[in-house]
Amino acid sequence: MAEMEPIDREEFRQEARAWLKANFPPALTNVPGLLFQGDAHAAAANADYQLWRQRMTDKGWGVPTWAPRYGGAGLTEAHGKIIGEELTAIGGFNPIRSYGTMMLGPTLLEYGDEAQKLEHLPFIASHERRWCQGFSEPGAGSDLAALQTKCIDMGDHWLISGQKIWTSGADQADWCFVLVRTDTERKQGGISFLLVDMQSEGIEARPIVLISGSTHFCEVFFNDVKVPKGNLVGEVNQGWTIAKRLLQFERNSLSEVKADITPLAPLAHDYLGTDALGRIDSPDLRARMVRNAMRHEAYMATVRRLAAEGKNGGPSHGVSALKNLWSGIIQERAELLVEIMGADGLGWAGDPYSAAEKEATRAWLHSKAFSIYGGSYEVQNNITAKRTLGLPG
Amino acid sequence: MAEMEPIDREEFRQEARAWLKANFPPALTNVPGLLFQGDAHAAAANADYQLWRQRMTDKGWGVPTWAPRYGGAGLTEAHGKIIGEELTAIGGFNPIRSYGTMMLGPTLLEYGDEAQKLEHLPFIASHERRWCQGFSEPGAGSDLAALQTKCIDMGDHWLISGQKIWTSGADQADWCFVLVRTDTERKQGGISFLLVDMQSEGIEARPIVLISGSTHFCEVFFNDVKVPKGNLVGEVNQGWTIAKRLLQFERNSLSEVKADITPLAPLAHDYLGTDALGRIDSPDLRARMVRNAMRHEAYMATVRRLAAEGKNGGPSHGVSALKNLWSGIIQERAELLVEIMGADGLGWAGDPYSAAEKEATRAWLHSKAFSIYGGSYEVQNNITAKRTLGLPG
Amino acid sequence: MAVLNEEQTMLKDMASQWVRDRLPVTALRGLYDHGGGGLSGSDGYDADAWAEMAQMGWCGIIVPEAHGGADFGYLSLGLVIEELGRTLAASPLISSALVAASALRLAGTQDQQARWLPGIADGSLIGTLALDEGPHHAPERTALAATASGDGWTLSGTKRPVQDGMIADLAIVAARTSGVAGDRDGLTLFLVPTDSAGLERLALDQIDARRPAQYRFDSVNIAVNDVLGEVGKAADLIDAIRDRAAIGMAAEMLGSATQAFDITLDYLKTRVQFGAIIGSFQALQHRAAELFGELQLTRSAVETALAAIDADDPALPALASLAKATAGETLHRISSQMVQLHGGIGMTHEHDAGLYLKRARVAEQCHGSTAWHRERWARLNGY
Amino acid sequence: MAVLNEEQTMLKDMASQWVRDRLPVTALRGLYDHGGGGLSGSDGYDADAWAEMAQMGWCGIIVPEAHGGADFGYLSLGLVIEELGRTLAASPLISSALVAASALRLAGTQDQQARWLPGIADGSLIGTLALDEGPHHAPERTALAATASGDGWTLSGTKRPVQDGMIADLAIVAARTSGVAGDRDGLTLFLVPTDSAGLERLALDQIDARRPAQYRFDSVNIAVNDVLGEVGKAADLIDAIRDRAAIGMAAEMLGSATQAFDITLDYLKTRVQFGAIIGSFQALQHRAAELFGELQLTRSAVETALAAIDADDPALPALASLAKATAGETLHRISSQMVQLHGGIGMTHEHDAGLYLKRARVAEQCHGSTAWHRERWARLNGY
Repeated sequence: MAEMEPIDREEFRQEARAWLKANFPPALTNVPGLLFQGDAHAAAANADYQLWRQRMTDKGWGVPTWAPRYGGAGLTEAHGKIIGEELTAIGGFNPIRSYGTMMLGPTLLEYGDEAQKLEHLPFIASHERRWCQGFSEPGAGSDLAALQTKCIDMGDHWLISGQKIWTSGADQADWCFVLVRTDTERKQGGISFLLVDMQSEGIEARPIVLISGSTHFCEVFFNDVKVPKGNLVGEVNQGWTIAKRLLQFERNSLSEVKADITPLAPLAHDYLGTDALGRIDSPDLRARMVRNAMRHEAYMATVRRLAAEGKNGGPSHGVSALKNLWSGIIQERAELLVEIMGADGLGWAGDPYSAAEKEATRAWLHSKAFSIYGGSYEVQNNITAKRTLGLPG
Repeated sequence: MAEMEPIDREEFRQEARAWLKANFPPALTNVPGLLFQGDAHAAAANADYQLWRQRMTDKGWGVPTWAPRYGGAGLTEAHGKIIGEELTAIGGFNPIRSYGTMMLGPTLLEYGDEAQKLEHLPFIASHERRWCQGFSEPGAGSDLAALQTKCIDMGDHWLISGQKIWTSGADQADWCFVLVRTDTERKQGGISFLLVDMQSEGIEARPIVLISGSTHFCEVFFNDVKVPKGNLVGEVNQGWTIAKRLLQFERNSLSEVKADITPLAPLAHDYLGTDALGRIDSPDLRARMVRNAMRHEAYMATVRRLAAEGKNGGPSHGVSALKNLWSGIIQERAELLVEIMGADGLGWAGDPYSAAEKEATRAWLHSKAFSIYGGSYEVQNNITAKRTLGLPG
Repeated sequence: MAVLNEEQTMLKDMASQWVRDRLPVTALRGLYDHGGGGLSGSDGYDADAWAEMAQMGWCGIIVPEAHGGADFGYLSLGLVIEELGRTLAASPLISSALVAASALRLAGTQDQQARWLPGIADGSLIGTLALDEGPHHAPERTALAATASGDGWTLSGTKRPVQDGMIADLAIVAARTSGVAGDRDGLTLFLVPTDSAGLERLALDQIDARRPAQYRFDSVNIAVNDVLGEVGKAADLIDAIRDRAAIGMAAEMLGSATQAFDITLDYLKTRVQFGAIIGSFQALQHRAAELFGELQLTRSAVETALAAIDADDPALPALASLAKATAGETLHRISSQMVQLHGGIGMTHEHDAGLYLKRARVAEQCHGSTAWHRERWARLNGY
Repeated sequence: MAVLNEEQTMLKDMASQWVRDRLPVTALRGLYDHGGGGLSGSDGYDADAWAEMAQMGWCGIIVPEAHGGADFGYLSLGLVIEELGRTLAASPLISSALVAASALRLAGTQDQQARWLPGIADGSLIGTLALDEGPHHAPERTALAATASGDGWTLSGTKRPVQDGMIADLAIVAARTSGVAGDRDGLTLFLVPTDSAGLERLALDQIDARRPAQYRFDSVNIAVNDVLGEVGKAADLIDAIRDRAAIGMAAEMLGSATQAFDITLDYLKTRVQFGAIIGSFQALQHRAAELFGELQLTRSAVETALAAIDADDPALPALASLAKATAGETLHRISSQMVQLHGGIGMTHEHDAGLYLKRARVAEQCHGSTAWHRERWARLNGY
């Protein structure tokens, strides 16, 4: 894809700025988009959000680089980046962003047939269909390829049975992309990739209560669920290859997550006081805060560096190492925040704890998942050792 | 072995105190015994040491629990402990203590025949024969059983050829206990344990210069060295069992090593200054010092606890875990000491650096070996995981 | 394990058995709402189980025989607390039988001891310490005001969190009789029945399903006889009580850490991934080996500190901080690794890992945090 | 790697090649006595190699073109320094071409620049900074006294360690013209030829085989024109020079850490124990993976700081401390693991691991230790 000329870039920026200013509902300014992305009820109930979603759908700017026949605007990545920057500048968010746009969409574009693309992409581009990911199983966590969900070819349809777990938002999803076993003789080579309508008979999604109280993840049970033959993506037994590609899109989207860099220092002065030398009055905790904050800065510099290198065609390996740095730094930060709050960081509910305190407590509990999901800390280290460093075994 | 009655204990303590007072040369008070243990020249040149060695030899108190025919005093361990305590109380040391008393002696007592015991133990008990340990080889470090030193049965003698490494004091030793390969088909099961006179033809010991400047360790080359048949300890191919037992004695003697607990705080105030709140004026370094000092205290408490439990027949597993705690804590402490000294902790030689500074610098460099010798950090963790914790594989 | 005498061994075995039968982790789960917080309306403990504990004499372990106790020492009480910690058993044993009893033993007059200790010893009365006022332990910053009034005192101000505060009958309250927040001089302890007029209690819904409380004192009148120790000179006494409390909490954490480690080790020995028992992966083996080493240090620090109370060791303050900080760090690491090594299932409220994690953070914070005790140890040792 | 332009890529490649050919680790070994210390009588560098470096223009990379340099920026100089760090190449490049040149660029008058910079740029003259007086970096504690005398100044006192002090021709000396040790006010920088009467130099035998020096000033007379910057107001200037020095040292450490990691990784791929290549053991794989992650952070911190000098970024002070502290900790870990993972052979003077370990500790200490820069970063960020 050709780079934009600087002059075109500036012109498009002006155009984007004007359109966004005219169309983004001011009531949504600085409202976190994740709220609607993760909660279908909140999305349905909010008229501003619905208006904004519709406008972006019509404009095709939720997925600006997709072709217009798939609901996109047919623009370059450079255009997309400018739209994103201008959106951020006005405290806005992309109302179309979803598992569908970040993971399934790019995967279908690569592996789907034209019928599948036309059937699904426009509804992803309008955020009218919510997707969930049926990968992990109780016996297949880090070792994803050990999955056992059965899929039998019944001639005119597929019949699937089994249990998935850690399926985000399955209770609210319209469709699910599922990894199933079509060959029990081969491990990776016996997996296929199916698109399943969550309204199909025989599917039950049960929310899991996490230690943070969140019920975002579900168990999904498939009991002799019939799936049309045309819902197979790619070839039979090609599912592992497709899934690996999809997980790459997931990792890329994770590494885009802006690490929260609100400095903890002012909060620490409030909660812990200041000593005669102007320091946070808890030397041991302060030393750990400083260390974490410095690592956080170096991490942010690393994200910027790798982005710049990637743009210049330089090396872009080391995503696994990056994920482990990120999870470690963010988890420690979440713990430090709770530790700064002391006894006030230990509340679950009720007025005696401020909203910020309760949010910090739950965020800390939630952060424990960062080194588990999307490839555990241990699996990422294995990948770094073998793929990036070339160690044997 | 029966416990001593308290009344006997007190009586013996008085007796020991009186004899030591009368016989320990005052000039040796607080002189580190390791000086003579590690350096034959220093030992030979010091008349006080020689006098002290002779008196302890005659008394049999260098190895108090050994039978008198082997040069000991035939006492119980309780007596031995009292002698040790009284010796410490007057700033004295055991002039007989050596690799011979700590490792080979106990091993011969268990596995040697009577002729071997009578031939060697009295000379160990008088510290007239220095022993060294020929175990490791360049290709057999952590994986000791991979050793390749050849040993061929020539009918009336053994013929050995090969190379040993990390042999402490080999250039000063009179004898060496050596692990040799008598069967190339089996790994552990093809190893034998030989006693070798270092004066034998075909032996060359070359000191290795360590990063700390120490030349205590040697490479030892065996070129068709003839060894009498009677110098085999135990059975042919039983060497691995004997060696494991000997290494247990080594580990026990290591865990006896008193960890230096001179507090670093006063020194740190001198080198780094004190802030307005009376704290060592380097918050990050101070936090690490405190953490290390606390771990050190907890470690010392652990040594005392395990000793008390052992005496009461309680569990005594976990030596490998203890070794790793010890090496980690002592290495960090050695680094902290150098860090406290700042630029003055970076000198190698010359008057601009004090003797204490130069000693600290070399001790830090030397400490790097603690997690390598006597079973590396990694090997100890493997042992803890498998033997103590029962993890598989 | 410390070297125990026969009675101590019996006590420990009994506690171990009883806790597993009567207050396993599922009992704690009963105090949780299904969504993960404390059950609404719960008292944060099981009153029937508490009665059984009292029946077994655990509430009187450190109480002198003259006041209905066994005078059996802190090491013995620590053994029981450690066992309770294994299953995260929720009870006011530390607050009452250790902390309140210690306060009365250390500074109570004959009359005060005679009035309160028998009830503590037989479990019919629950005592607690009302010391902290802010999110961080800082006794010298006590601001709750005690003003002389008639021949007694009037207390006004707020305490929070008060451990087991909703079920306590007696609160030992630190107040300021002179000076300003920040002074060590001017602190006084008061024995305050929690049904005193003007004392309002509010339950705190905490992540560990316990129910600490916020106490609001609105001109609560205290008789002159209810001063514990000397007026205005309580700072050292508070330190002595808090040190015992911290050591008790460390004993609980030792039990929790040991059990969390054991559960995790079992999981490592059974869970299969990539065709192998995950405990055969060397990276996990080494992690387990290192945690085992930390547990060794923790046990030594805790048992040494408990024995130091019994021996009236002058090194007690430093040993208390060593025990609390070491246990805090170890439990922090092990409870975090318990979640990590269990993977996704460890993130669910249904699994016990989260319960260990949550209690761990509360215990780390209670009676002086890990950071607080590290700094105290540093000061005591001239750093 | 930062994104480089064509000239920078060429410079880096050239430096990489030259260093490997001309100053491999064996060259450093030549400066060591066989027993492990610095070779007696050595200057701590290779004068011929230095001449070649000068020939290639490296000494003038940040010197303005008007004074014989290339004015090619700190990022470019950092690339060369990083390559030198890979083989532990001993040279006064940081002291002279970075530190002294920076001082003159930042505060030199036209005359001062014209007098000193051309020599620095062509390598015929070696400059250095004489700042520290005690074992720890603490500019505000400077005590070396400068007293006004006639129309100049007289210096008396001691500096130690002065990096490359035995071979330096020009020392930029921090002295106190007023106030007392501890004050930021009252510091002044002087340009002092090292052959000045009254200046006595003593070589220090350091573990890294370099030769820093102790300078003893016994009434050394300085002309009024040799004051660098403003009299009594040098504190900020000293910070600015030291920040550049620290970033240069961090670039060297990045190179050393990268190479130490590469050497160790190679060893992991070849050494066999227990019938397997040791790099196949998962515990070592994970350790390598974690060290690789730390290297990533370090590279980012160093390159960001170098670019910040060139961009005159107001965040430079914090970025300098971030780079120095991050590089310090990473090199500390990697050099220690280099010894550990090589096992016994890594403990011998014959192997290179010890050379990396020793240089690492010197570099960590130089121009503000890791601990010093952490605290500075903390203060700058309000902790």
